[in-house]
Amino acid sequence: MPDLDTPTTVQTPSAAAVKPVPYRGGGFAPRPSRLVAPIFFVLLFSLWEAGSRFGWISPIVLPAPSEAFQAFMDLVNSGQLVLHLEASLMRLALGWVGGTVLGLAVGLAAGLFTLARGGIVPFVAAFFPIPKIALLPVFIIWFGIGEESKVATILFGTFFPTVIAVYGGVDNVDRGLIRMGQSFNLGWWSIVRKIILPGALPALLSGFRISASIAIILLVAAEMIGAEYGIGAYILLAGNLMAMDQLVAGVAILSLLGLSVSWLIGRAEKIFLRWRA
Amino acid sequence: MPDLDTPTTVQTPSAAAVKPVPYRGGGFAPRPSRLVAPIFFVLLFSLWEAGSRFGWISPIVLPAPSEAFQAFMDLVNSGQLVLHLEASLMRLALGWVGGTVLGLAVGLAAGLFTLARGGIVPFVAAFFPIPKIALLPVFIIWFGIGEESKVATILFGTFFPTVIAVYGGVDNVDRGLIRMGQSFNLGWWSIVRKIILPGALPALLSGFRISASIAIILLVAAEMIGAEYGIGAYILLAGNLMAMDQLVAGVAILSLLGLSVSWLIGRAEKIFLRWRA
Amino acid sequence: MDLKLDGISHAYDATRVLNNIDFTIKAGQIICIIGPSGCGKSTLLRFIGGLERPTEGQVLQIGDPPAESLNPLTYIFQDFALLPWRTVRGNISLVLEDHGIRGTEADTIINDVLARTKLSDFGAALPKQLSGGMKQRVAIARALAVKPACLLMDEPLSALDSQTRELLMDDLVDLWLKEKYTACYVTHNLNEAVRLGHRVVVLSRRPGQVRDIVDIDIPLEDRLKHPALLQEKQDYLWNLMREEARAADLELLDA
Amino acid sequence: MDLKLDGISHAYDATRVLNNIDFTIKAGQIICIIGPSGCGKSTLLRFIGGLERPTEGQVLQIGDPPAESLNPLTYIFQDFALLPWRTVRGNISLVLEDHGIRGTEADTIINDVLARTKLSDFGAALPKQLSGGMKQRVAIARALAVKPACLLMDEPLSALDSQTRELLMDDLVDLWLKEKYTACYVTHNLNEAVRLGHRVVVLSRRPGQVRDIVDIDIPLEDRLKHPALLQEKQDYLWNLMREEARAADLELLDA
Amino acid sequence: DDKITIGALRFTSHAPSFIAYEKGYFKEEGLDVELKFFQAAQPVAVAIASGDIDFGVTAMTGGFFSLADKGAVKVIGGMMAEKQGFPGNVILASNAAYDAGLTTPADLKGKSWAMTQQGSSFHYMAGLIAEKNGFTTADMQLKALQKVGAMIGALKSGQVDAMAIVPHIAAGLVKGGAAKEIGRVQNLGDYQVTTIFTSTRNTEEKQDMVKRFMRAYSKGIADYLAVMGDQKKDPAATEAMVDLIHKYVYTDRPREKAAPSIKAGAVYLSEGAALNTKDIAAQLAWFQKNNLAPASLTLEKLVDTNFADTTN
Ligand SMILES: Nc1ncnc2c1ncn2[C@@H]1O[C@H](COP(=O)(O)OP(=O)(O)OP(=O)(O)O)[C@@H](O)[C@H]1O
Ligand SMILES: Nc1ncnc2c1ncn2[C@@H]1O[C@H](COP(=O)(O)OP(=O)(O)OP(=O)(O)O)[C@@H](O)[C@H]1O
Ligand SMILES: [Mg+2]
Ligand SMILES: [Mg+2]
Repeated sequence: MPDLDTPTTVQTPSAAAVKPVPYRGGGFAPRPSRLVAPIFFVLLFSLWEAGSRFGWISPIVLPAPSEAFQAFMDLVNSGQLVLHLEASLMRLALGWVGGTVLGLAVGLAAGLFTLARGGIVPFVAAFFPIPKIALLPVFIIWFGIGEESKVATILFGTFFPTVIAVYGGVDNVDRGLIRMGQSFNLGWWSIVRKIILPGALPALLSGFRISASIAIILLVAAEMIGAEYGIGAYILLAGNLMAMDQLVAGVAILSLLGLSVSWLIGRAEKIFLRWRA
Repeated sequence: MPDLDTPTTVQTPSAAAVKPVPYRGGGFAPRPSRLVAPIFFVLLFSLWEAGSRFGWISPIVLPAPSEAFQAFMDLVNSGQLVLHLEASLMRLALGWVGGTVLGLAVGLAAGLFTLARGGIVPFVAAFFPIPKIALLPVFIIWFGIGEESKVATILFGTFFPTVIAVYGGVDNVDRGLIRMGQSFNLGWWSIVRKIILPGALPALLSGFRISASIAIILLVAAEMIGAEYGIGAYILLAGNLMAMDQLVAGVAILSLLGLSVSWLIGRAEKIFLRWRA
Repeated sequence: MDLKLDGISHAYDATRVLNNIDFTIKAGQIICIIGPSGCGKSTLLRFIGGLERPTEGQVLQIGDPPAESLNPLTYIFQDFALLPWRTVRGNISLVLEDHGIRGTEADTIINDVLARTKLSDFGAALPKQLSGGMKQRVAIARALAVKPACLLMDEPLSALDSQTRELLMDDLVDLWLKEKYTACYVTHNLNEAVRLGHRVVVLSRRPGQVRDIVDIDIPLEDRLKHPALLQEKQDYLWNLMREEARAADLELLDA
Repeated sequence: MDLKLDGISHAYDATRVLNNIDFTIKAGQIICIIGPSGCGKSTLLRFIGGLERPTEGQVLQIGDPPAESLNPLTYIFQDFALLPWRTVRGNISLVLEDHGIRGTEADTIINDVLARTKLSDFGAALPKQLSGGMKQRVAIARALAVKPACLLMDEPLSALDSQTRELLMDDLVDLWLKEKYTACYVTHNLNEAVRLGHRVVVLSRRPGQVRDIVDIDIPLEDRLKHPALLQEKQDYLWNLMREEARAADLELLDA
Repeated sequence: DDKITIGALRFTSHAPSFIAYEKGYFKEEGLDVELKFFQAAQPVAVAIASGDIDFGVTAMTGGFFSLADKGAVKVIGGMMAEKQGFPGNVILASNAAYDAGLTTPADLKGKSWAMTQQGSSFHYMAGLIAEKNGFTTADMQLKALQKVGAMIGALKSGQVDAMAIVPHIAAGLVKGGAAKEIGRVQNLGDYQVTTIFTSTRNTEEKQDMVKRFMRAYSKGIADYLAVMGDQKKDPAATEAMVDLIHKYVYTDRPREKAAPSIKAGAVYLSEGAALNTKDIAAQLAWFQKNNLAPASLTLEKLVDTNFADTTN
């Protein structure tokens, strides 16, 4: 450091080297580009198609995308797609709504009462990680081979993550806001309704995102049990018949279903969480 | 409000009503109690056992916990447990480590480079929600029926959530710290190594927690493919034979496995994230 | 209504936080509580408002609050504590709804407090659209809506930048000149204390004890006209606290 | 080494943030930049340190930085920017490692800067164990370790409570008296500006323009002895800014 | 020696593999055999397609046809067949359905039928029943339940009306009163239930090896038929063979508990691994008609008749 007693400069600007300060910022900010993704997917599919056409990829290993698309169009044209979708969406809706309503109630209890939390949290921790396919035989016995067991599989799958999301969300509501409510003598139920629930809404919505994906993932497992129609049943049949084109088409339908649900929840977030900074 | 011109009180304390200020705080802070959980579980199991003993719960619907425990002890005494665990743990370890290493590399790329992010993020979004059981036939064809396909199932299952956790973690590293690094002329690789990776560690560890649960959940699916030994295979066989006691024992083993892994990661968090406030 | 703190002591588990605090908040007065970081100021304010209970001693209400007061002891928080999902009007109506005040009755009150805090144009804005100073003004409006007998303010200005703080301090003084509200004002900013307080209670570091109670006799409206006198009071307070502040700063937290 | 800001203007997308800023930072001087919230002070400081590039104009280095300076333009940030996973020593060694300084050489430097910032006893502490004031002292020690030719400080005290701020201001003055460092100090606290600045650059609200440049001729060490003079300067600055601050405060953000 | 891998299931019907292995018939032909065990039949065909194993025995399923169509596998001989007088698949009705009048296979029209998966042999058996009795599977409610265990559970609890199952399991169910026998698959006509198959590459590039395999395997079949086909003829030999089979089947049960099941499960196996090509053609046609097999698959593509006799 310059060792001066008074704050003046030693060098006259004219005599000294003048150069801009070196730039050292930028980077470390990758952005989801609108261009890269389409190009990437087009490239991927072209390579895949070419690979199949030229025989680099054996049809046993992977069907050409065009074949999978053909299988999909067959499904559309035969009118089967509607039947499959109808069956699956009904199961998804019933199971997800059921699991969500129960999960909300139980999660809220765990978020508000010490006693409930003590029972619920370890229970959920123990049951959440159990693979639902392992329980299929149990579900068959409990709920039979009709719609009930399929809905139950999805309900079970969505219940636990919803409970976790709800009590996590309640825990994360700013205690300052709750204290504010108390300081204005708001009633208990007012605090829950006007402060805790809206405050937990962001966590709830992202919980819904997760539970919806889980529900879709469980569709295949659920439709293992005596389902005639359903996207999961269609995929299972394709797997049985080693019909890779149909398998890929079915998986693509599930994937699209997942993306649509995720988009819907994104819209809901935009609308209901407008207030977020 | 008292309409006074000078700050003095109108009332003499002796004449006025004296009472403590009303209490209106407390509540809204449920705690995981050390007492409730054990009591709850003991109660649950006793009721269940009693229900089975007295015939309220049919053994077809649910075995008594004691029977499930007996099945577990049979497994231990026959020495089969070790074989099953050995097989499953090997698959879990290989699949999880493979998926994690790949996921780290790909996720880091997505977290650092715009081009990589553009390709990886939509790819992951499209593939993550695909149920792995739907892909089992594909895996068998790609990787055969040996250990490879089982490991691949788990690897696939852990890869995608790891990617998401890693690039999410990198995104959430305080940009202020990165800017600080740049302002001190730290090299690109130094910033990645000394700022971004440690900063993303909390997110990585909670990603590991998720990917480990997924790996355990996928064990059953993975061992659907011609596995002789393995907890998943044991459960599948029990389901096949409708041996509910063995089924419950197997599911309990998975649950314990999940809890152990979660505990391990909790320890790792305690050790590696000591620095967190 | 006066408030009397009667031998208040408190400990969280093994940590003694407050030690035998005694003082009175007289109606129409602003009492400032100052003290170094972590000495228990916020805790004390929570006791005064009945949000928490001290292990020893009690806070007494002497006299009844005015009948029209909906919420005699009303807080204004450092972080504003506005519901981000409600508009400015919605945030104020929140504290009226539970008293059954809705519709035009509520509108009248809301319009009145918005006018008094110069917020009339911002009724429909969401908190995220407001600067920090505006948010705190909304919190003040909300507090006024329930006609408090005593305002309890926990560092209401310390989340604001110093220019906004200056502006809001003027507003608080103006408001007091008009309404003569009672207040207990916690801060560690000595300048705020000498600008706003009729009486300043100085706490020691943890466990907080009353070190001194300083009366400032200059009328609020005249304080800016006597910068030297104020500076003198401020320096007196700073000398009382300097070493404590330094020591508090050097303490290792949960080492 | 002096720094010259040469006709700097900047816009983020459609928002003009800075408008034709010109001034010089002379070696050995502390320049304070003040202005209302959002007027572009932080942006300007990023340009000076080369972390971002303005759309127009440039920042020039006049003369070479001293040879021993490892990082001529060194920041001290409002939020301290310490790596929470490194100890105090580790945080300082971080900025030396990339210059190949390790082992005893590094230890010597670290011990020296810790001593100068009165932190010698805290080398092994983690940031989470330190109070805000201590953390900022660590950030200052880290900055000193690379022997900067100019310190760039972005509201270094505004995250601290006012008592700690007072203490740290004293420390910064003491340090300047010993080392005569060059600094560009951004703040919106006018009191800090008149206590620390040899020269105060006043910016208007967004888009930031230079409204005035005020020299304060009282030597730093004597400033507390002339409270009236300081108050006068501060009042002058406050009068320059009052209306702007009020207007900035009233602005609705991304309505 | 040629190293080969055989995919096997731990079923009594796979006994010839174990016999030929244990008695050294493969060794005699210069084949160094490794047995690889599977939990289900379907993956055996896939494993041949993926090159994991060389030979397998399974039922004709939709997946198998699909792999054959892609040129991955070829049928080279016959194995288990339904033949009058031998134990074979039994058609069971649930007690409730039986009481309600489901007493013969002809009554199955409009009833529900449990099977593992669509395109499985259980599915085909439903097709056989339907065709024989003048209706189609569309007139039945087919319930794919993935696992035999689930099928049994569903039948026991009356959630499905009927199913078909291997004889020794059927015997247990009927004896325990859990279900009623209403017919046998063998009474519906010829049915080549399982076949021996290998990869197309083996049939083209290693014909000699395949031939040697078939010779050894046929010996195993012959031994099995000789002893288990008429178990009363030579009880000592029967017990010895049960011992041999028990090394591989029902290993988790003690011998005395396993023996009855092994004996009861002695189904008919085609002598000399002869293949009923006519029935194979019929099966293929049925699968194709029901969209369970690719239309482009022909019998030539499916079967290589160079390695075993064909009947019919
Ligand atoms: N709920 C609590 N449980 C345990 N300890 C607490 C709790 N609340 C506060 N403390 C501790 O009590 C002491 C006093 O806290 P308090 O917040 O009242 O101090 P303060 O004077 O308001 O400090 P500051 O100036 O930082 O706002 C601190 O040491 C704090 O860590
Ligand atoms: N990276 C960015 N992209 C877009 N706009 C930005 C960016 N950084 C800052 N701005 C905008 O530029 C303006 C100036 O920001 P800046 O942070 O420089 O102001 P400031 O004077 O430091 O404010 P404060 O006093 O609040 O710290 C603000 O309106 C801000 O919203
Ligand atoms: Mg406080
Ligand atoms: Mg700034």
